Amino acid sequence: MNGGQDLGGMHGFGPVVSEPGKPDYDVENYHAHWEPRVMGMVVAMGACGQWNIDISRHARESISPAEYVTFPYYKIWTEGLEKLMLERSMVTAEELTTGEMRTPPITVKGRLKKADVWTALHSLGGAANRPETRKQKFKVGDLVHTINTHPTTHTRLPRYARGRTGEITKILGFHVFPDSAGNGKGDDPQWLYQVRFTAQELWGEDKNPRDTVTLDLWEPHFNSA
Amino acid sequence: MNGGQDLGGMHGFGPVVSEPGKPDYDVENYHAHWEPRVMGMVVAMGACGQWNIDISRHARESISPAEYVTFPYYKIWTEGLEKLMLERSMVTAEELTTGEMRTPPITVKGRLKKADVWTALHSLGGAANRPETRKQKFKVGDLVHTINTHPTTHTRLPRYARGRTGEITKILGFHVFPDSAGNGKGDDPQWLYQVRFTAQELWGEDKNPRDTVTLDLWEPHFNSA
Amino acid sequence: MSGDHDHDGAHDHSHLSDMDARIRALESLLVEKGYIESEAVDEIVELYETKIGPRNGAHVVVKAWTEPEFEKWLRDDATAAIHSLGYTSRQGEHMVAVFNSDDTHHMVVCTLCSCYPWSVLGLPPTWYKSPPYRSRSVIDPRGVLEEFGTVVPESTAVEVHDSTAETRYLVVPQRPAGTEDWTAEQLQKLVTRNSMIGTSFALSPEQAT
Amino acid sequence: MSGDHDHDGAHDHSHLSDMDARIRALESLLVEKGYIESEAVDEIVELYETKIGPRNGAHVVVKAWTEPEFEKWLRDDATAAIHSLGYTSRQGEHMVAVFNSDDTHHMVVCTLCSCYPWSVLGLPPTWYKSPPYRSRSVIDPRGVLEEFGTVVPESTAVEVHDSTAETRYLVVPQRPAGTEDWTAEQLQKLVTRNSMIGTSFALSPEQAT
Repeated sequence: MNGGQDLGGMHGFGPVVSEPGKPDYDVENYHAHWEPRVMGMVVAMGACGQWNIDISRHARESISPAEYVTFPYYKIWTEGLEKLMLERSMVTAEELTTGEMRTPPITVKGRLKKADVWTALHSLGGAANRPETRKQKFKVGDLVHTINTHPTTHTRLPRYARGRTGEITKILGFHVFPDSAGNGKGDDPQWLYQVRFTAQELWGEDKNPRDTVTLDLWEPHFNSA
Repeated sequence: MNGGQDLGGMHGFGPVVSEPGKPDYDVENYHAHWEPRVMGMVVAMGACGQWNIDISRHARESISPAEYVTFPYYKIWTEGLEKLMLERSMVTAEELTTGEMRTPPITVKGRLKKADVWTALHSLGGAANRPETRKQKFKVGDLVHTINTHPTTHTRLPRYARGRTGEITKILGFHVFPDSAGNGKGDDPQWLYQVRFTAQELWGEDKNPRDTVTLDLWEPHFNSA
Repeated sequence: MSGDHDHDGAHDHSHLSDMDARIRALESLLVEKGYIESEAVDEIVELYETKIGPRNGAHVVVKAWTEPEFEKWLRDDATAAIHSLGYTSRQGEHMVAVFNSDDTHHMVVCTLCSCYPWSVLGLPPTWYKSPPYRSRSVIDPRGVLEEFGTVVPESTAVEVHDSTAETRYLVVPQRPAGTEDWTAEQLQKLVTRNSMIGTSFALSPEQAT
Repeated sequence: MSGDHDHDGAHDHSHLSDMDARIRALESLLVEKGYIESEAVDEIVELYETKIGPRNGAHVVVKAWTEPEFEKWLRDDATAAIHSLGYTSRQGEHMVAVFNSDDTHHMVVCTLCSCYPWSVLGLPPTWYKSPPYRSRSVIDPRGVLEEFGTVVPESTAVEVHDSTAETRYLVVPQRPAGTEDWTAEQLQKLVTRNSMIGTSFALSPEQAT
């Protein structure tokens, strides 16, 4: 979707760095007490097995663009988590407001225990590659032209790279396709490639002719150029 | 610039109409007492002759996207007006904060008086056409391909219509070029055309094949397709 | 989440009262500096409340419905035809009239700001300037139209005009059936502002009564 | 305008205290429902504060700097090379290592969300997830780099990697001159988090002392 999350190429948000040149800018990852709790809860809730990573990304990007570009990032995560739980009747809106349980929990696949955290985090269970059921259509060096599509649903092809010509620079594997999995339509694995675009192709002739941007894109995102 | 103002094609802002089907939805133009004052002041300040309409548009679109998509529209106008006056030393930041004059006014071209309002509004002084100093390059029916450019400065070619093929459907005249005038670089008049794009060209194959969007674009915005 | 929305609502209210004070201070400063006269601002506001509004556009539309020569003029040179009626005020210097038919339904937007034909429609409604309308009208015009209760058949093309230049678009809606013997005055009541933006049809005789 | 900004600042503060209460309520609800254990959340937070952070990545980088065979493995199969060191935690399942040189400077972004190689760098810094970085890094990478004090010559290509899939990018910065006889432990102090995102170079010996 062309939501508030699709930020690549926008102007006007101001500087990245408020303290220019500081060697390792912004060492802290959190800026309020509630932020690490959100991070930990979102990770822990994964063990319930009620959604995949693409569905959780889509939940976050579905908030209004006005909220997306003004909320602290872990507040976006909070909104996404609550939306996912509400959709699945894991909680009710009233429970979220009061913080008190009024309805029984739904049955979930599991609950993460403290002793299992290290193992769970290191399990590689989140790997996105799948058994290869067909050959890749493209090889390194092929020129491809991305499709111009504007779905209201989840996609990992950002607006700035649609309808552009690039070169395949790596074959990355046979991976879950987020444009399907993020919309609740199953893994539908596809061949995944690194595709390199020149800055001039993406942004115009005034860019440095040496500069490039790579994106990792799946076969349905492009055709032979 | 690819700022908060470049809204065409974004998703996620929600419904337009909160009372579906109401015959003439939203009859009122104002929603607070201060809004008509801003409208009137912005119109009246035009008589001072310190900027053109394109410069004032650029001042408005230069606020942060986070502000642009959350502020009431006349607040965007207020921010733009204050920015223009500050840039020209017509007011100081301190004066804006206190509302009290601390520095003398600058010399301006004129001040609009009540008795002259009707005439000034009807003067056609804002006409954007200019004496034709050359022939137009394109004719109705020509296919043209818009440039893919992403200036940080003012442009009237929105992101969604860049790098797309359309058809010239009207010749509109020899008009001030906002991509110059809005950046303080003079009128630089150019031939202006209505260009029609199919919805499928702009947005993809799933759109109604009959639907179209027209934009009014100047010769520097496109080349022969 | 609802608690949070309440909070944002409260924030909006404080914004508005802040804005009242801020704009009062701004006006008094600009008057003191001699850049503006408050009476002129009053007059501008007054004119757009009483004289420059969608009745101008309805006059143009009904004249086109009832006088074939004017209709032709409006198609060929909308600027001259509209100016001939005295509607020469700002944001109407360069006009294009687009005529709805069974083949094509026109609607108007300004995705980049709020360009709107002030001379014939007055000031734009808030929704016209809002992110939902500006973002969606070009990519999902039929979805927007449905929210206005305006269902355009799949077989009728929707043509959206994005007002990117100083050209201002006036939509001439289709004349409703059953109005053959109506007077100009009666017909004008059918021509709503939204029908001249293209988000609605002209009212039917039943809707108008 | 400054008055208005103050107001927005105050709004941010109330947001934060609202959020503290909201998140406490959320956690107690999820615990009561049996979906999570607070002790597990504590443990996750603790691990990302103490065990899973940029020292992992620095270990990988220095090993590549000092062991040609490991460098080759990292170029050919970064996933296997990094997993061999035990860095198999989430958001590191599929790794690509990109090597800075005089010809090409690499930097990493996720324009669509906040994809980041947690297994080797820990959690992303706030700026990495912010609209300024996500919007500008792909269209104006050299401007962003200059804000970090990182000037890449015009003759060196800047290659930006937008992390649109589950592939996670680790930048291997150039080994600073004058470190030929340094130990691995000494070298690791030169490898900052930002140098592995590509927004900075590795520290020079002078900067590290």
